[in-house]
Amino acid sequence: MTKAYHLKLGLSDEETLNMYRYMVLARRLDQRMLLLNRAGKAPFIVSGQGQEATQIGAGFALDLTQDYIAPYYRDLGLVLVAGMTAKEVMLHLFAKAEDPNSGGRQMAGHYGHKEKRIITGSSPVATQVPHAVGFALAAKYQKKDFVTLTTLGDGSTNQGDFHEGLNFAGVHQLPVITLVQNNKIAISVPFDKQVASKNIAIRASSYGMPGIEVDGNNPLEVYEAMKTAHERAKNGEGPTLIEAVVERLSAHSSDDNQNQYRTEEELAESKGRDCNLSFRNYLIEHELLTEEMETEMIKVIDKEINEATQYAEKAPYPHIDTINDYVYEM
Amino acid sequence: MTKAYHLKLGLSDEETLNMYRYMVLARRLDQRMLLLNRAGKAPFIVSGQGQEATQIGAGFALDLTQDYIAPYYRDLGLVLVAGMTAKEVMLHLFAKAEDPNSGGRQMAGHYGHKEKRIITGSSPVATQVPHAVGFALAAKYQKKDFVTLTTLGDGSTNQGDFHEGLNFAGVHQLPVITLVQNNKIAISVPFDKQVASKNIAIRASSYGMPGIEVDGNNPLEVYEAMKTAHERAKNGEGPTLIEAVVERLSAHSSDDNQNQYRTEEELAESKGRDCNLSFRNYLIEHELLTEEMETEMIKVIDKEINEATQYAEKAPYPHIDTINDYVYEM
Amino acid sequence: MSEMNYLQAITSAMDEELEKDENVFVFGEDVGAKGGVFRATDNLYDKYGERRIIDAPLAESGIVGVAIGAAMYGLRPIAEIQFADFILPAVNQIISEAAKIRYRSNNDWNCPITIRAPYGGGVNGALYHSQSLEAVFSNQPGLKIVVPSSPYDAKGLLKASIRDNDPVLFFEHKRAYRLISEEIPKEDYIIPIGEAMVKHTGTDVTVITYGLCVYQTLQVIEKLEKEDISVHLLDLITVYPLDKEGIIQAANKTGKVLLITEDNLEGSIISEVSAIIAENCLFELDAPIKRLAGLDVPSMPYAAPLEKEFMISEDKIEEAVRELAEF
Amino acid sequence: MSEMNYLQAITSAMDEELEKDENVFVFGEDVGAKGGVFRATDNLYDKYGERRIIDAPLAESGIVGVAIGAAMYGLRPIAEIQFADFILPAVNQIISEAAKIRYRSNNDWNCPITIRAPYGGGVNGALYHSQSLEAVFSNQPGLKIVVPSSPYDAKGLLKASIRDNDPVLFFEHKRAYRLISEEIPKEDYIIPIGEAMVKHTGTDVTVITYGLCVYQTLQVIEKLEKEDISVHLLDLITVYPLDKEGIIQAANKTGKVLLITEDNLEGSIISEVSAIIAENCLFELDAPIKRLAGLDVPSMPYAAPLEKEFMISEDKIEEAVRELAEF
Ligand SMILES: Cc1ncc(C[n+]2csc(CCOP(=O)(O)OP(=O)(O)O)c2C)c(N)n1
Ligand SMILES: Cc1ncc(C[n+]2csc(CCOP(=O)(O)OP(=O)(O)O)c2C)c(N)n1
Ligand SMILES: [Mg+2]
Ligand SMILES: [Mg+2]
Repeated sequence: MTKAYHLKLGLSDEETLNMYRYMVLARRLDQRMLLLNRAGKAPFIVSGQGQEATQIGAGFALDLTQDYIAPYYRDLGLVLVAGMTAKEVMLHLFAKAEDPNSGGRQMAGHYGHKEKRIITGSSPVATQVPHAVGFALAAKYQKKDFVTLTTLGDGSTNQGDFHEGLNFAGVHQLPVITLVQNNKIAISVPFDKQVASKNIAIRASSYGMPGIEVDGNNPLEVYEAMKTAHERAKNGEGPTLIEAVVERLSAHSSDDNQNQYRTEEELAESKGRDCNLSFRNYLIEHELLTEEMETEMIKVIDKEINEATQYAEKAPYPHIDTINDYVYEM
Repeated sequence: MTKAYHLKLGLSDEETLNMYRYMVLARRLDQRMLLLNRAGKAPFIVSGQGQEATQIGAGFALDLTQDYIAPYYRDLGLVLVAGMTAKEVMLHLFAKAEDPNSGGRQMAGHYGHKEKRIITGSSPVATQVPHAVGFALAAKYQKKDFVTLTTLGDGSTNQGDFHEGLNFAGVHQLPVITLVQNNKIAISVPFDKQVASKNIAIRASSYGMPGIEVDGNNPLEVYEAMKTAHERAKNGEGPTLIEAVVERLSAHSSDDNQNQYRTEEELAESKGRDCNLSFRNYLIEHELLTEEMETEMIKVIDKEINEATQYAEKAPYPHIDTINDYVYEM
Repeated sequence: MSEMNYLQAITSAMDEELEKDENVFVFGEDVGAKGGVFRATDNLYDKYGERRIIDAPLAESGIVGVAIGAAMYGLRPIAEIQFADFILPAVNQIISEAAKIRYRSNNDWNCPITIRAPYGGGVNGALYHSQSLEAVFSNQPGLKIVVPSSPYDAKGLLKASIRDNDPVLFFEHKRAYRLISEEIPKEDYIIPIGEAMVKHTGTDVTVITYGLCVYQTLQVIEKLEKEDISVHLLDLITVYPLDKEGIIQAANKTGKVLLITEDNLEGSIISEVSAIIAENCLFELDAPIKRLAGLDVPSMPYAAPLEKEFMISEDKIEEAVRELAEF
Repeated sequence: MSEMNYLQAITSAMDEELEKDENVFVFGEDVGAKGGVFRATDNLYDKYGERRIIDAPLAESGIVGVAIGAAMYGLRPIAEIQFADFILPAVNQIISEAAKIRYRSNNDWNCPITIRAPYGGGVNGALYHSQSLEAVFSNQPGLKIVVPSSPYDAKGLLKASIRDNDPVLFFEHKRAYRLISEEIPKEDYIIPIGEAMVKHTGTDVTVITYGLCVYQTLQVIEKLEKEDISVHLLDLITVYPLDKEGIIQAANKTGKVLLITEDNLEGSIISEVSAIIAENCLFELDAPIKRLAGLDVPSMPYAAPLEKEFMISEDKIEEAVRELAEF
């Protein structure tokens, strides 16, 4: 029998199982947030369902003691790996004072946490790409060997900031990894009406860096590509563009209804490629996971989510007297 | 003896000679404008010396009865082919009321002439790229078969507007040709500090269109690539990106001193690749041009330039009472 | 006549102009099959097809730039920016290009583009889905900026914008979309750009404002009338360039002026309104020119109590009017 | 002390801050070997090398965006925009990002970036090398906008900007670069951001302005003093957010206020100044608040007579002061 893929990559059984645990946590947290939204308790959520494998595979390839990430709004899985807790996510969802991302100032999905080296993000897409490149410039400037990872969607690669940021990274061969989560749609606009190139990876050739397309439904494939890119970055060999082809299992956001623009077949097909299911099968096949283990895992996760929800729901909003704080340094 | 290149391309001897006549006109007009600047008669000029072959080769491939061009500031050669006269250029240089480009409102090199289908341009680089794409969209929308040509410099391909414009052209397969005049420098910043890709043509792969690199010192090579692109555009086969590698024989503009950042060797090498000289040799070699013919040609051209200069110098400035005109439709 | 809300009025203006003029087309993110994230282009894709209702790639500078090109050629693009907050990547195309095309070419070229953008707060939109962005563009001759306050106005103004031969930024208040309804005539009509409109005549206090704040002020007026506080209300409608004459007349009418905007105070549209009054009506004024505006913080936070704290409300307007009336 | 022009003062401020703080670096188009198109970074490349004086690709949004990233990390970038006119492609990074980073992260992150940009006309720059762009940004809490009027101020303010822990837009008037010289102390000094400065005390008329217009007004003051017209001159220095107290005091000083900007009139910085005065000083005013500004055309044309017609001049200032004095 050939060696299992994860072992070939140098991932222990335990680490691999831990990947899955994060995927389940991200999925169930996301589902809970959607429920809370439907129950009228949270005005907005933007879901990452179907993109967990990519986000968590990528996160596992980082050196979390020093690397920086500039995530995008679907990156629940990634920020969890980076150290954000379910409680912090829920505090953010409910816009409570204790929310470490924004103190209740930003909509759900707008991450930022300096202590965990999560760079604060905004809503206009792709602005984080030059920021990540700026962090990479700082690494080179200060001769440090941390790596910066930024992520964005396929549609967002059409923004000028993607082009300008990556060109700079290429000219200066900076230690930055750009991970495009290609779910083949941007709100309602499908890939072929959105992106003129045959895929996203090929855009790397405009920037003098390798461009790698991977199956984003497989966290191990993403991990592998990320590890290579991470090595390159650390060794001063410059930036990498990775395209992970993923599924968007839910609507664009809680404000969207994807039946307006996607057929039932398309949605069913997408569901058939659910990364959590396929990775679960992999783990079972390789005897890393049993039904009992999973039941236990889910129990622990749900407890965490329940506690997080309860805590965050009860937590106070920021006081209105704080509204003028921190426009400038105080 | 094999057939001469221009004949293979279907260009008659006369047309080929006419190309050269435009190259000489553009060169001598440019030189005169520089002299006028040095003499304190014109505050600013941006020179196109070294890029005539590309501009004129490109212009000859157009259908001037219907095609549109969105040129950039160095495109003296191109706008001459499009029908602008030396007199009009001089009126523009001196910012006189009769200037058809802007009525004396814009700096030299900011072309625009609706009757001749030259789209009005501005100073911020690359903004004309989406405009040209918009004209191409209009062609498709109205089922007309005109083609739109836009040009820009190598450095300017780093702007977001280049990326966003070309992506749209690629998605909709629009009849637009983007001609990058790569003189391997942007003011003082050399290509390798400016552009991360190995050349400009490869950037076409980001936009689902062919990217062609040609020797921009040879007007026939540019003509050939342009003709192919023009055919494709007319046949509904979509956009093309052409990179013409050219020389910038003069400083960036009359405000610049290139000795600050270019070595003497570099400048001498560049001079050695003067397109007007090499094309002259080609014509002499193929017995299309004699010294006498050239002397006569220059005489006629210089007369035109002299008359244009005299006329434009004497022409009145726009009246100050017109300063508020045409902010909006009147 | 038929009852329409602000959003339907906008859709029907586009529908009628698309019907009337083959050169009109709609261009923006998700405007096609989805009908726009606010459904402003609902059904237009089915009716006019993908040639005329064009889903754009996610690239605002490209959207505006391509639309400018098409407009220079002679088409009449209606470009939709999904949220006004996302107009910022297109600022260069709007200010350097659209605004200056006629002037720089000495009238040789022009740019008949309409850019629609949903703006404003009170919709749980937080920092990046709530902003008022009109002030960013209100120092740019060559542009016109229109902000309708009612369905009737929205329809007539959008039609006027589409037919205008110069670029128009058309800001639509998101909260107004479904909040405000009224009867709209079936016949074609336009409302001229550039003219402020008196929306209520009164004698004690003049309120000058635009957008959703007009609606909010009208509610307050109704209430205060019962107490014999009489308010004169001017709706600016076109916030750039401003209707100077209309402003001067309205200010002189009562001598007590309250200016309102949902935008941050400093550097907002109402600053210019105040300057016009201070230049022209000084000796008619009985009280300092009062301004009521959003807070000078980057934009309204997400947390409900903070959003409320930021937003203009009927209570805040009422209090400000009373203060002036008693001055 | 040594005599320096405005440009040299700026170069020397950067030089000293580069020397003092290893985290300071310069980033922009042609700032390296060429030393900048205006030579503001002259010799810095030779002195500090390509690690700290970085030639950027031609992409303003990228320049500002990359600098923002480096600033969030903890470096102190000085980004140069070659001409203020070309800051427009970077508006999204400046307004959506730099201005909002501290607020949106509830003080977790901050963005100590300085963006230098040469602005202003009277240099044969035509529409796209002459503009005053400060008003585009003067409605954005989180930003600071500084416009120095003299070499001494320029040096002290640029140093303060570089050391500031929030984003600062630093607009330098191109015509001032070589026009204005003065003695500059050898010692390190800074001038605080946010405070307007009285540049001349007087009793008849208050002039409030900034940038090159301060210099022009000083020339006029000298002339008018001989005729016993006494002018009080306030230099705004920080045009956003404005020094309200300083403005109110200066307006009250004489009760006759002339506001000057080289920018287009409508929606300019002086509109806000006027609104502040109209809100706070109404009963101290002896004359309407007068504004002198560039014309409301897209920008100044190239043809010399038209550029002159657009520009603020000493003659225009003198006439306006006289009118007010006689009011
Ligand atoms: C500059 C800008 N324009 C528009 C939007 C509105 N918007 C939010 S997400 C989105 C689609 C993004 O698609 P993609 O990049 O493919 O990412 P996905 O959501 O599919 O993960 C749009 C248009 C925005 N946030 N920013
Ligand atoms: C947006 C913008 N930024 C900066 C400038 C100033 N500028 C004018 S030309 C130029 C260099 C252009 O280089 P390239 O595109 O290679 O064209 P070339 O001049 O070499 O033909 C620069 C930086 C500008 N015009 N527009
Ligand atoms: Mg997508
Ligand atoms: Mg070049």
